[in-house]
Amino acid sequence: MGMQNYQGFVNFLITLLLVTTFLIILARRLNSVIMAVIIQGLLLVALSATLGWTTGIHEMYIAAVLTLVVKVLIIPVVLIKAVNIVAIKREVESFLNMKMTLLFAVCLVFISYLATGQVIGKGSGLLHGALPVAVSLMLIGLFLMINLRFPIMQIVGLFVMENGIFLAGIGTTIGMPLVIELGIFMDIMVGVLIMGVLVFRINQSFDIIDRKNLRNLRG
Amino acid sequence: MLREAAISAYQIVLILLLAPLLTGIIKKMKALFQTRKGPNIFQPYFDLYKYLQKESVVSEHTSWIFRVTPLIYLSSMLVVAAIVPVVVTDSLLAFTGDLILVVYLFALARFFLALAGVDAGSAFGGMGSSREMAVSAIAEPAFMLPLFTMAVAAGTSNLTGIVQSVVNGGEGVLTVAHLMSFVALFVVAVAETGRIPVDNPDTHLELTMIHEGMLLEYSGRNLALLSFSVSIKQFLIFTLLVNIFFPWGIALASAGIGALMTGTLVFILKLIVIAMVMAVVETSFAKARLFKVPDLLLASLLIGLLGLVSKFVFRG
Amino acid sequence: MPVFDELLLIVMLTSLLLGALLSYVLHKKPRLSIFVGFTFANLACLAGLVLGPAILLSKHSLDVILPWSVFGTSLQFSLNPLAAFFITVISVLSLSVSVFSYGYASAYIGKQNVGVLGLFYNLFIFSMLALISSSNTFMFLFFWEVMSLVSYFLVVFEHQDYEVRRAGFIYIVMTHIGTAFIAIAFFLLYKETGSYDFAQYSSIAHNLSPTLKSVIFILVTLGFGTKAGIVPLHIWLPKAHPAAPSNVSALMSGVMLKTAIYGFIRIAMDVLGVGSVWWGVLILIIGAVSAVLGVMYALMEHDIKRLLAYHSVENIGIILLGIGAALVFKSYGYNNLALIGLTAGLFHVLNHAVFKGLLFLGAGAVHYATHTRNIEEMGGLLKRMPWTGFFFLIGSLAISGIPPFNGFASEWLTFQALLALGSAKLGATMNIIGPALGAALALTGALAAACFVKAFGIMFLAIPRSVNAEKAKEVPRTMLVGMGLLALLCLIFGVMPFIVINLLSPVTYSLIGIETIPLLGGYSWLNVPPIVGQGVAVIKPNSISPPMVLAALVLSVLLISLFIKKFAKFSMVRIDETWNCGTDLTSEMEYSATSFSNPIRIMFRAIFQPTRETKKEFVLKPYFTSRIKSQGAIKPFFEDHLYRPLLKFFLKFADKVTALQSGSIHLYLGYIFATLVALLIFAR
Amino acid sequence: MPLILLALPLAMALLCLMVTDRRLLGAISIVGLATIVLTTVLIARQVFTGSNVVWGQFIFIDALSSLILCLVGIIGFMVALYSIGYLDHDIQEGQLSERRLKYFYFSLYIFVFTMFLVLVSANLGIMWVAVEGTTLATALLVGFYNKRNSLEAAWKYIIICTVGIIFALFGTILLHYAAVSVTGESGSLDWQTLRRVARQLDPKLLKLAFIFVLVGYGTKAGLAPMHTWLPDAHSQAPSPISAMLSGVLLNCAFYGIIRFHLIITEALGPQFSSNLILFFGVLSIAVALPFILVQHDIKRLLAYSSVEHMGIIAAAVGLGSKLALYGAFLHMINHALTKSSLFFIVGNVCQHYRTKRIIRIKGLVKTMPITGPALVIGGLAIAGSPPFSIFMSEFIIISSGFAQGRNVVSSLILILITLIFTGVIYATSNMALGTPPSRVKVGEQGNFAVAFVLIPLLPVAILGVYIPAFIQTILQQVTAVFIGGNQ
Repeated sequence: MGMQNYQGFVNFLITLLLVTTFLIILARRLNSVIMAVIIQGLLLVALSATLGWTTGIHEMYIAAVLTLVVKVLIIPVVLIKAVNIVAIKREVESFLNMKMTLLFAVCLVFISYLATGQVIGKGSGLLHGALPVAVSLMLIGLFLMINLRFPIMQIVGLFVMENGIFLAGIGTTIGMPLVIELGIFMDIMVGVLIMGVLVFRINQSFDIIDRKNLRNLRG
Repeated sequence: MLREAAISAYQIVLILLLAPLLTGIIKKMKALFQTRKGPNIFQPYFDLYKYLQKESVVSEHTSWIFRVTPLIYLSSMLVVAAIVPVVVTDSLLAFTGDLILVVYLFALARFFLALAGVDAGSAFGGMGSSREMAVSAIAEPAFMLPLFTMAVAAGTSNLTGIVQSVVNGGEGVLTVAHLMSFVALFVVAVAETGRIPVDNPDTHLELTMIHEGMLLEYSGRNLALLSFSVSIKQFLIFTLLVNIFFPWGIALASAGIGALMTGTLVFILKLIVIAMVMAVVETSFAKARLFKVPDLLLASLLIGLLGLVSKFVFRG
Repeated sequence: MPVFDELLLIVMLTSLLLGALLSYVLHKKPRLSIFVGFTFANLACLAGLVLGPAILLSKHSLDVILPWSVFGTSLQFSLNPLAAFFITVISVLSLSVSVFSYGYASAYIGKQNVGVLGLFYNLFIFSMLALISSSNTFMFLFFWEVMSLVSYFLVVFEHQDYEVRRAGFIYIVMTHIGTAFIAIAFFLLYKETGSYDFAQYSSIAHNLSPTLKSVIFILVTLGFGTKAGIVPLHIWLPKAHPAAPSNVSALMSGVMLKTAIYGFIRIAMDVLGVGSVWWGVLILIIGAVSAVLGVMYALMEHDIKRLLAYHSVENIGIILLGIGAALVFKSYGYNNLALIGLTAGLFHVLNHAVFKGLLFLGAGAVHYATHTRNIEEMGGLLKRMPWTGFFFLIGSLAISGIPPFNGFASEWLTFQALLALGSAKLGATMNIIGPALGAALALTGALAAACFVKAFGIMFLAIPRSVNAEKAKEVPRTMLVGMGLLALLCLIFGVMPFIVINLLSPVTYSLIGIETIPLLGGYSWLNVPPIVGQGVAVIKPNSISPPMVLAALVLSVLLISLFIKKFAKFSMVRIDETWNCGTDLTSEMEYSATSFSNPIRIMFRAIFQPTRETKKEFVLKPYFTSRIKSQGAIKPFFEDHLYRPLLKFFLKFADKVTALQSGSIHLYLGYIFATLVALLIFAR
Repeated sequence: MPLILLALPLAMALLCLMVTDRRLLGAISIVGLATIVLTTVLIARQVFTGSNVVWGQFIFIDALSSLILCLVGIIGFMVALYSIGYLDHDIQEGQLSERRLKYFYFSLYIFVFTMFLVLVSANLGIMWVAVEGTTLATALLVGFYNKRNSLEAAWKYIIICTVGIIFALFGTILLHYAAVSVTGESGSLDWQTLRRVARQLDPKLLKLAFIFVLVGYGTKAGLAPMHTWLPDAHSQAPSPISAMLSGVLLNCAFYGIIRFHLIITEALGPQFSSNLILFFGVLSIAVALPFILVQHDIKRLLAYSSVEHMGIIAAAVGLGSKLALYGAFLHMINHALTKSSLFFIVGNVCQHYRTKRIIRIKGLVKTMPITGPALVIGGLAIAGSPPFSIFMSEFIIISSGFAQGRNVVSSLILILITLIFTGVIYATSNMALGTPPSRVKVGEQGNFAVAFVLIPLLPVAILGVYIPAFIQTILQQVTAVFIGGNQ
């Protein structure tokens, strides 16, 4: 229907998602990371709302609301609480330096385009932009988890990956069936809660050095 | 049948009679080479008689092994004597035994003698046994390899068969292989009979002796039996050496009295030659150190192996 | 008759299982447990002793199919002549050992759980018998592994000792790796035929490609060779045998190693049919190396059971010499000559079982009486344990290949097989290898004799070297009966080898299509067919007549005794001290086992690489030495140069790899990441 | 019926939350799981005697799922029984407070529920949700002791598994995308429908989807090199939970891979996914080897052995012939039984000796007259020696490999298994034999603990020499699932 008209806007939103991901990479303070996470959540809300508007599928609105609740409200709140309780130093610590991190992230984006290039045929419309970005988000999310030190940052990485999935889901097929969508949201929510609990407990029983690395179990 | 039995019995009696004499002859020759007068060549007979007249003293620590050893030693020598062809190609027990049996009967005798050496508990006996078993361990393959070469040529390990095959001028007679095998066996014969440079039969010195150490505790009739057996063993080994490699002149199984007599004569001549060679060797070499002996035997083994190889590779 | 045979087989197997079960159940009452356990074992062995020869004499195989199946393969026992022969061997030895065990096991009461011993002992015999009777590869592997396991438990029976545990571990590892090779060989056969049945295999031999055949041959050589203890795969053997209780060592050495020979013959001669010449040559070389090195290492041992264990390596080598010769002849198509080698090998299988069993039982008896296995602490036992000593002497003579005992008979045949290699028309290489290996066998025999002069002389003769040896007493009667039985067999098989040759007739017929009897002579003879080799007309066939030799020996002994009686002046002997240069003889002055083997250690120093350490304790100055302590050892060549580096490499490698699991979650996520990226790049 | 299956564990979970009394909790859990076992058996009976169980749009149970259902039920039941004694002991030792007991049972039931959901759902999306659910349900169980190491393990467990599972979700989405144009919205994730229409789907997309799913579920199934969470989680969780994780959870995750594998095979032919699965299978066996050889911690050793055995199952599924599949699922049964019993045994041992370090445990046959020998038997069984059942299944798998002519791979598997055998035997024999340390007293951990050491070993021993007809039928039907694509 009106899909074509909004293509440009959607593509813009998708590009912004990628940009926010780079923001997360570049942020050096925990608070700004969380801000970027919130922005990314908001972008997803906007994206699903737009798609709902253009396609006329009402389920997309439900997805938008759920995203708003889970990704913009609950998870950031948990994260902020966790940061407040746990982190003494508010800086982000990574294994690689900034330049290398950026280089890697760019490479990952490149690989994503390469990997998805073959499957996207001509005239795939929305997908054309969404799938590579989704894969990029996932890979970069994972890369963040590998690269950043604090347990909390791993939750952030996971969150970025989730966003990638979400993008892939709505980008490729305008959403999964509703039941599944609900299930996924619940899983994410419970998952983050449990992680929060664990972070809290780890904080209680480990000192700062150990907390960074968590390397007692080996071999 | 009866005739064959008689001929074989003649051979055995010949061995029993001539064995001490051979020892005497070698001693005499050695003495002559060393420009000594030397003992009577019948001295070994006198010795044996003397031993028989003496009381036998046995150590309190010994077991029955010590007492049965002389019996077993002598009887295994007797069985070998019945197998080896001496003046006739055939012998009493030729049908039941072959060169492998001969070697293993020697081993039987040696096994018991070595045990007897240990039995009294004295260090000399143990040392003798230990050295005897060590030397014989290397001597055994060196002893068997030349014999095998001959056996393979004859297609049988039966001694009569081998001797006859050589007499008949079968393949490989008087070739390089044949001579090399002879040399190899000669070296081993020196070791097996306990002669210089491997052992010194005339001394009881701790540093040099091998064989005599085991006999140290024996006396009287036991010593007589053992000395007798030892000279028989020496005689048999020389017989093997002579008859397998140079059997010409030996009487054939079907031969008459005349051939038998010539056979005997030729055999004795050959023995004397061997005795002479042995005496020359003993006078011109010094007793080797115990741990040089393996080198000697190894050399013999290698010569034997070369003989074997040349037999098949060079057809010579 | 077949019904009767079937019944016997079932009785044999079930009574072992019953024995195992009952002796474990009764472990609270050790005496009863021992009695019940070993009685059932004896029962089974008696059944086997009837069954084996019955099948061999009837010349028909026996097939028993039980109503039981797992994934398509039925539980089928099938006894062909070869299997029947091995059943006989196992039964003969197990019978004597089980009789021996009545007395021997009672020594464990109060120390170890004899119920467990009975359990595993019975299962051990069971697994060997079942393995031999298996009709398909699945069952074979199954029982093979059960046998390894059960014997492992027997090895670690006295597991409180660290050395025992270590020995057991090395044993189970080696044997398990060997099994892997066997399994691969079996799977390859399965792939070719789609069947696990041995019966199906024998017809496919000519369809296999030569390469595949050779691969399978190599695999079974390695696999069965590990179990049989060929050099250099033997290292478990001298460790495991001493660790086990002596009755078990007797079985392990006497018959368990033979199951490997059985498997090897089964595959290499029965299934694979005619092979390349180099197969036989390989086996010959392995045999010679094992024989010579086995006996050499044995000479350096002063632990009687380790010594005997090394002799197992030696004797397996001798067996393989016979079988290798047979393989060579078979590949040339000279089946009538292959007969000699095969008969020699199989005969030696039986003989080794008998005399090695006897020797291990003897060692067990001595251990029972003196509580030590170190021969340096024995001495003078012949007076204290006359029967044990006598039997041990017979075993020593037999294992040294000395007539008129059984070792000689089979070694003689082996010699003949090797000589036949020399004189048959096989080309120069074979002709040289044959006699040269004959010389190696001669060396082996002579060294074995040296070793047993040492063992018997130091253990049983002269003055006791320790208090334990001085206090030793003759062992209980059951143990003597067990040993006596075997000693008798040593003599019987040595003097009347035709009994065994006769039994082997159907075996050789099934393997190479020729019966033993017409060629290997009639009664009382051990003949070898004349070889028309190098164009020489053979005048005399090779033959010996052991009964005649024995008769001649006995006759000469009688004659000499008569002679002595007649001519010696003193009929009495005087008992006196040993002459010791005028001092009193004490046990410290005796020649020890170490000094006995010293000349050989020095002569073969290139092989042994002996090391020596001397420590001096002195007062004031080195000139006034108060004590000298000297310690010698030989270098375990294969452990130093093969196994230890291999193990080190493995552990080092494993250590390196375990660094991958370093505990860092970042690294772990990295693995996932890398896997994914790699798959994205490569897998599409 | 399937509804009961799902509702029962949920209800029990809630019930457990309301109870604090130790005895009552135990009783409830036994009764609950007994009922659940009964239900699974009834369902399995229905499936194996006649028809697949279908309920509505979302539930479909065929032979494959009901086999694993039964395993979950049976192992779960044994775990419930074993837990009583085990937890009692922990409480007496002061390791746990009685208050927290109910959370244990609550999580256990949720765990069972999520696994059931994985197995019964006809929809790949729901299946995904359920698999993620298993992670969430067990994460807190892994960290149940609240000690540093167990928290670390739980943390790694949840992070790594969640990451993995996200990839699986992405794969699912890709599949959904590929299918939606063919099947329409409703059937796009229904694996039966997908399998039917598989040939019409875009092969490139399918390949991509499978790669993601393999990495994703592979992480959860413990395939190397994504297995890294496994030794940590298995060694730190309470032993009954380790048994559950090792015995059935891995199978459930692998079940996910199989479902995708079936679809992909239908679409692309057997090469692509089979070879990938085979590769990861063999890799897992190979990776487990060095860790088993130089392992210090007995529970970690068992965990790596799980990696190995999942590798074997995967390799067998990858080989894919009828015989191989038969072997694979026989192996699945065998491994579940053997491994859970081993975790019970080791649970007893570790409680008795108060250590998990192999080197400090000695002379078990003396100190624990039943558990000690059981450890030896279990070790031998898991290492694949007869007369135990794993020997049988490994024999079948490897011989099927040879039968296909894949000599090199099969030989490799055989050799790896052989080497692993040495590691396992080294550890178990060192623990079982020898002279026990003097501080350890002689005695078992109570009748309950001992009984459940032995009960799973019994079928292990029996299956080694005899496979009853009904199991053969079951296995044949499971194998048939792989063959009939278009039914």
